[in-house]
Amino acid sequence: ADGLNFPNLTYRTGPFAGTGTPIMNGQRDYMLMLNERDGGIGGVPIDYIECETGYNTNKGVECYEKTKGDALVTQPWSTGITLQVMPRTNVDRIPILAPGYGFSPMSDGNTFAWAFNPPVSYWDGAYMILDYIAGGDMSSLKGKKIVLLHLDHPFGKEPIPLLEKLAEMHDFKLVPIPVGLKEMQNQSAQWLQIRRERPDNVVMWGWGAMNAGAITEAVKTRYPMENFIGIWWSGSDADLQNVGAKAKGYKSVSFNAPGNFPVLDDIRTHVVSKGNSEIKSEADMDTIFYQRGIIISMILAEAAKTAQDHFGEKNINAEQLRWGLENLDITEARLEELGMKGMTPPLKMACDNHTGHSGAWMLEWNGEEFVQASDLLTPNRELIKPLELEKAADYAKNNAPWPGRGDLACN
Amino acid sequence: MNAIAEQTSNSKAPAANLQVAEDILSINNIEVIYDHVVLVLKGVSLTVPRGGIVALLGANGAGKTTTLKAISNLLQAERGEVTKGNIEFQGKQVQALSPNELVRRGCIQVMEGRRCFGHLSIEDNLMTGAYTRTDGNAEIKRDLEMVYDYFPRLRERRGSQAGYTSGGEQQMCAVGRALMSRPDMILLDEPSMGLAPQLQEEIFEIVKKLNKNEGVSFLLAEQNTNVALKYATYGYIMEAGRIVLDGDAESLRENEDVKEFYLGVGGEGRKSFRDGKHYKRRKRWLA
Amino acid sequence: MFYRTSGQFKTSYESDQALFPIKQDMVLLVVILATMYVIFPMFASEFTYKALLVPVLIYSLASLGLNILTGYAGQLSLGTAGFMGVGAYACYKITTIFPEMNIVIALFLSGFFSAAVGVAFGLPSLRIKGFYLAIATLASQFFLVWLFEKWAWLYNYNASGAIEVRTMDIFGLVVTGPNASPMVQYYFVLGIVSVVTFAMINLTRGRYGRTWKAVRDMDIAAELVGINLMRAKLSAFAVSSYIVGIAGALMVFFWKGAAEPNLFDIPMSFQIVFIAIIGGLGSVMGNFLGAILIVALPVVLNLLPEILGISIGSATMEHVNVMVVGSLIIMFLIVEPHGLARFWALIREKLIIWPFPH
Amino acid sequence: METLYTVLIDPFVQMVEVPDFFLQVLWEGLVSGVLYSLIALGFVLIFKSSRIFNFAQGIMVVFAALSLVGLHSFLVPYVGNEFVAAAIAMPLTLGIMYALAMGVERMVLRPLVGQPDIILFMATIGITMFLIGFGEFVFGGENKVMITEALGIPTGAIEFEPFGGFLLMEEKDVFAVVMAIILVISLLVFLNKSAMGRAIRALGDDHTAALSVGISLSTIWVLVWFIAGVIALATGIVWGARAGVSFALEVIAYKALPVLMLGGLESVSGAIIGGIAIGLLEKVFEIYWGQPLFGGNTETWFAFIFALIVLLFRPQGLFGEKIIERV
Amino acid sequence: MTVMDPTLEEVKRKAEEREVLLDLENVSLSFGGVKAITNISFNIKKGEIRAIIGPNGAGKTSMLNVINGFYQPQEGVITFNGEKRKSMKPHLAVSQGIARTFQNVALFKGMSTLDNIMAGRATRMKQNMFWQMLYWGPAQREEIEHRKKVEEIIDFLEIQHIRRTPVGTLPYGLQKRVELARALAMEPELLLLDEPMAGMNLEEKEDMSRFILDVNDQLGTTIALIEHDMGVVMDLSDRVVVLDYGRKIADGVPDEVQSNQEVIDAYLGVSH
Ligand SMILES: Nc1ncnc2c1ncn2[C@@H]1O[C@H](COP(=O)(O)OP(=O)(O)OP(=O)(O)O)[C@@H](O)[C@H]1O
Ligand SMILES: Nc1ncnc2c1ncn2[C@@H]1O[C@H](COP(=O)(O)OP(=O)(O)OP(=O)(O)O)[C@@H](O)[C@H]1O
Ligand SMILES: [Mg+2]
Ligand SMILES: [Mg+2]
Repeated sequence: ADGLNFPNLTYRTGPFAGTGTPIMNGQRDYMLMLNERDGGIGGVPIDYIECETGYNTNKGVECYEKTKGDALVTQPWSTGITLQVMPRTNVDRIPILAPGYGFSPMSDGNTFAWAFNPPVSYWDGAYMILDYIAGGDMSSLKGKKIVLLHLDHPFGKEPIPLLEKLAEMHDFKLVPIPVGLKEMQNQSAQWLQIRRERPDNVVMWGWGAMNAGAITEAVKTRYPMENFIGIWWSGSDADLQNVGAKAKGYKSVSFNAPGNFPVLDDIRTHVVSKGNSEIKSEADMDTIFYQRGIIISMILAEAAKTAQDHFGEKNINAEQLRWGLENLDITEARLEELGMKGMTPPLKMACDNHTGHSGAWMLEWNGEEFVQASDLLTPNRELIKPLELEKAADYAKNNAPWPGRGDLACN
Repeated sequence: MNAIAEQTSNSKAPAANLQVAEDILSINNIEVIYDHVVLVLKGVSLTVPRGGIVALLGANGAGKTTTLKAISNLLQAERGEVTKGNIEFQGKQVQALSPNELVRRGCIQVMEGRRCFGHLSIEDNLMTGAYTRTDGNAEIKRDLEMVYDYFPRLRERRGSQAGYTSGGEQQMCAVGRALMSRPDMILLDEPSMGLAPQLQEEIFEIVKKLNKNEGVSFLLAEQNTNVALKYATYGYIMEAGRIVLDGDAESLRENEDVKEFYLGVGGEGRKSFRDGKHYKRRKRWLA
Repeated sequence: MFYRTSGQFKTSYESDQALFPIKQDMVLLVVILATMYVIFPMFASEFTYKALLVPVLIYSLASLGLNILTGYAGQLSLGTAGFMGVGAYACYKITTIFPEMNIVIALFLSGFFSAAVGVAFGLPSLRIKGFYLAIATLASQFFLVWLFEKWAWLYNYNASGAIEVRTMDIFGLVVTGPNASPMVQYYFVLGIVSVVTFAMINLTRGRYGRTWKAVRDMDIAAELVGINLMRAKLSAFAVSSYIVGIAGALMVFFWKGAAEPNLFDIPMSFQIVFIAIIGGLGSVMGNFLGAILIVALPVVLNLLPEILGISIGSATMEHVNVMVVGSLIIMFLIVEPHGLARFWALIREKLIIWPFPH
Repeated sequence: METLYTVLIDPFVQMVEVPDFFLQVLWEGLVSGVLYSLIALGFVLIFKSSRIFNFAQGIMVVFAALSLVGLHSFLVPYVGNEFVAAAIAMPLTLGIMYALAMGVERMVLRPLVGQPDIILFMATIGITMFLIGFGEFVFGGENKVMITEALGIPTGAIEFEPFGGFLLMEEKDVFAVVMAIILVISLLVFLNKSAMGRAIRALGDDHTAALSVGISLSTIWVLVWFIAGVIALATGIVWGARAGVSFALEVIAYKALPVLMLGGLESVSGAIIGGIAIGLLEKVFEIYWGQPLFGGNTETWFAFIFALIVLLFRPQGLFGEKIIERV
Repeated sequence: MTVMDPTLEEVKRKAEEREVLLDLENVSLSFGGVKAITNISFNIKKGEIRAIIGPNGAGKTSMLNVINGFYQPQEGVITFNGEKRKSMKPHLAVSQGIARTFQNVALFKGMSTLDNIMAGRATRMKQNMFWQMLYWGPAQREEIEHRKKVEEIIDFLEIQHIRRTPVGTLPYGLQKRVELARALAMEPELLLLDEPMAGMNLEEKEDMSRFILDVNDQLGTTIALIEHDMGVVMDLSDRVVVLDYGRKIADGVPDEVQSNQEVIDAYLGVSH
């Protein structure tokens, strides 16, 4: 193709469609807006291609194979698909962009040269949530009991290593409670256990229908909502609609803050009002997940721009985009230019930092919508990084011979 | 016996006597194919006069069951279909009807091999026969009693699950079930199979009684030629999917071949089964 | 005319029992094998290998395994994917514990593990029948997936909770891992599938096949003609799970390269049941036809709008796709409930009598 | 030693020491069980009448609930009143379920009369796929909120304070339990006391023989699938009220399977008793044994394994029809 | 016990001439409330054709089921070939030399005639799975050796033309014949036939009678036969036992049984 080929492995169908659709809409609309408003990136139009996976790993791999032809990037949108395509991207030389998901050690760019998960990883998220609970002083967690209510799935188990380490360091009790994929709708056993354990806080690593189920049960069990905090995927407006006002006080950590940003107006004029968006009504633009989709597309577009500027070439290739991602630097000023000031924190990546770890805010459900409830939280990198390096090394060992950075120069 | 004989002599061979209204059932030249490839019936025609008992005789695999199923429209479930010819019941074409509609119109089949509802009790089995009836519970109860009178053994076992009853009991149940629908015409497929000798006769006595008292017509496929021809008014003999011989019961009984091959009475009377020989006999008709 | 069988007389039981007593069938087989071994590799692209050829072969193999159990021995199983998982995890553990072991040996060894698990879960079949058994096999399905999830030793305590295939080679030729060439993997899979298929054709037409079919058609009668039901059923479970296990290992090692426990969940079991049934229960060839249909159809349907130059939203496309596949399945069942294999047999019969019907 | 204690003694100590909690566990188990039973009921009805193992029951639940919610939200702007809209949407949804029953009978069942069980089973999976695609196409994949209030279902909670603790019962759960009991009783009466009921049971034994005595397959199948549709709607409402309406609900169909195994595939009373038994046991096991011993989430398999063990002793489930073995 | 005719002496004398193959002593069997067999004793001698007759539901089929171990009688002793039998799995009866056919044809419907008969030899085939997979060497030799035996039976029963037909689509009469073939393939010492001629016309019954007699004569197989056609029973059998309501009401040579008043009342009806 003649444009910048950005395929996206979407899931607008299947049991997780509720979570996927608004994000995909945001991603798509931003890309379309760039095409309409600026004629693409640096004058080169964007070929934004969706391939539907239904969150099914098989279909995902098929989509990867199908779209990888002249793709500059692959966005697998599921931990399962990410895992499967990761080794191949080394061979196919296509960067993976897995914003806010994938696995935390991906941050180590020297091992995972082709994988990126900006702007924060799950371990960052776990740290920030605890940090928030502790009010900035981790030692105050001593003696507390914290439940991790998580999907019984690699995604849900992702924060456990870090949380265990923190529990040991700060002497609080961690109780992981798994929720099976088939139990998402009926979590009474889990919440009975929570009632029995009487934890000080519940941290949720939920996905799709699990979130709504958990929040409903929490309301029913009369668990104090203000002590209930979810990861960013557990903070979709749609999940809370079911209980509405009763969930007031529920929190979710998020790398995008809600609001009415100038970029939204551009999208409204260039895409939505022309009837090119797939959203049902304009109100959908006010949701956290839609806006998160915009952020994600923005990161990709900025990386492409970085590469174009650096290589002085408009029609970049996948390898150049990889460079762009690795050297991405979205400053406060740049955000302002983009009309996204305050929508997401500034982000800077590096060779040994494929995540950026830019931090996040705590959002709170006020009964009708999410509002920002904290200043920017940031993860403690000194603590997390060694763990990342350790697990990255494990991965490389298990998948020997793992190419690592190989012939790719840093910078 | 005499009454039937008289009736027979009055109505001549149906082929000669083309009064359609007289025939409750007439089949014209039907062809049946199973599985899109197996041609089983190769042009079969027969008629059953109103109030008649017609026997359909023939060796195993001749196509008797297939003929009956073609009439009652039960072929579809076995991937068979009528590809040629037509079937008229009460003067109306019925190929397109669903089996239950046919029952409603008064034609019911007793299938070969018993086919009772194994998990239902004997009584419930009988009651399913009355499914299409609309003439009230009292009537149905009365008929139930009638069936029990015909088959006292069934009364004894009325509460047992049919699946656990003996072969003969199931056979009685299947016949009784058909009677419960108060039909105008019954297609009986090997009703006497597996019944004790005295019951075999009894079944035919019941047929005769129903025929006489209620005017029910019968088409029966039967192996027990002796008995069948004793009670039937008219008979057809089938071989390999064709009708090879027909005539009224009397004349069939006198036919040399029928005598030899179906009745077992050669020139010198009944011969012992011990004397059967190993040679392929040739029939005098062409199949 | 050209498919005439008359004139091909058999003078000995040996020739009557030969694999392909009819000459035309033999020719057909040669054509198929030539296509698979020579023609496809000449034209296939990487996408064709990865999305069509290799998956079709692997699914065929899994379906063949299921067919032994369901089509031949009459025991409906909805837990195939779980047993594939056992095979895959076993192979993973074997290759990590004995890194030097040849992958072929590891593959065939891992089959024994799934066979053992299969037999264990097959034990209830001695008492439980029909749909009860089918649901009971789901128990194995749920339990196994739960186990893959919980038992960290199985996936070497990987942070990702998934098993990942490292690069392995046979005599210097890289066969697994991201660097393996799809064509090499294709040949490898094709080789194994051919061998197993050959063995199964023989097994199913001999004593074991007859015993299984007898149990399927009427187990009481089978018992009364002297067949030991326990041995018949358990041997079917063992052979079936063995093949299914190999298919699972092949799937992970030669196709996907990594697997999380969920891969082996119910949807895949159902997909394999579909293949077996659409292909034809009680037939070996049917599995391949079924796999071609069930695996390739959605892929092709997905490509269709692109080829036709229509632009539909990916989600709408997927909805339509699912609807079409669902309807096609029903349609196939209606047109030929005995599956594509039977369909082929009918065509053959028509060809034999062609051009003079009846 | 310590394990032995956790297995054999500790659970019971806990049950006695915290009785209010134990009661809550039992209540939650009962409610889950009833919810499972509702899905199982749909299965049973169809199986009884046709030996079809209707895998589509799960998606029918989703489809019914989506239709109701979808129609409702479509109607609200026109009639302007939540309650009136619900009152119109309800019969319309029933109409849709009837149309679905007709469609299934016409397009799927009728052409497949007399085919082996497994073929029909597969066909229902085909139906499932079709309905998933169709449902998402029409209603979209997003989560929706069940119109609990507009339907007049109570949403409050009843609180007790037994043994100085507290026991909480949601009114909508109580509603679900009562509704399930009413459904089961009416079904039992219908099946055992009416000629239609007898015909339904006959059909299950032998399609062809049933045809031969004049039972109309089409009529009965449409009726049965319609009733199953009604049950699906009822199920969809109560499940939807708990967890919202989305396609993820479809997986709850799996939870009905062990109930069927335990209760017996053809038994209406088995469905309800089996459901409650499984609901209770599974919950108690998970809370008192599963979580301390296996790290939880045993509910995914406990019911299956339990039912499997029962089947070893009674191969047709507790109340199922005995498999007739005679030669 | 009930029959105290003078002919009993004669029967006993005849009985002594032949060895007893199967002996039942005071066997009783009931299902819940239904008493299918009540306290029955009789025996079958080597080489004879023994008929079992009686009205429907008398317990004839149940009797065969007891003999080949499908039902376990609650009471009574069964001795086969001089060995007392305790509880037994049905498939073992075959290896002891008892084969049977069924009242409701119990063939393997999806299999061809040839395969059905070959299945009857399943217990005699020994080659392991490995050779079977190769279908070569010992496995092939074994297969062919058994095929020869089976072909003999096929020739014997004149069913060559349906060798490859799936039995499910065969007409009833042929199915019965295939069933007999399958039973013969087991090379039994005692062959139990449950209404082998039901649903056959005269010609076919004659053929079938011939086959039964030939099996009896040529192979020396002992036969127990249930049949409702009195002609067949009287002509073929050496001795007849009559059951009614699970009890034995007569036992003796055909002529003797035929004229027994109790038998006439319970079973034959007046017309015979
Ligand atoms: N479902 C079927 N598929 C293919 N062929 C069939 C099928 N049913 C019957 N046939 C064939 O049709 C022919 C006629 O069978 P049919 O059952 O009508 O015979 P019949 O005269 O009733 O024999 P019988 O006296 O044994 O009952 C037989 O050759 C049989 O093999
Ligand atoms: N498994 C069983 N469970 C319950 N009752 C049974 C069972 N088997 C047989 N019976 C009953 O025992 C009695 C004898 O049955 P059996 O089949 O032996 O009769 P039969 O003499 O063979 O009759 P027929 O000549 O009609 O075949 C019957 O009343 C039958 O209902
Ligand atoms: Mg017939
Ligand atoms: Mg009997």
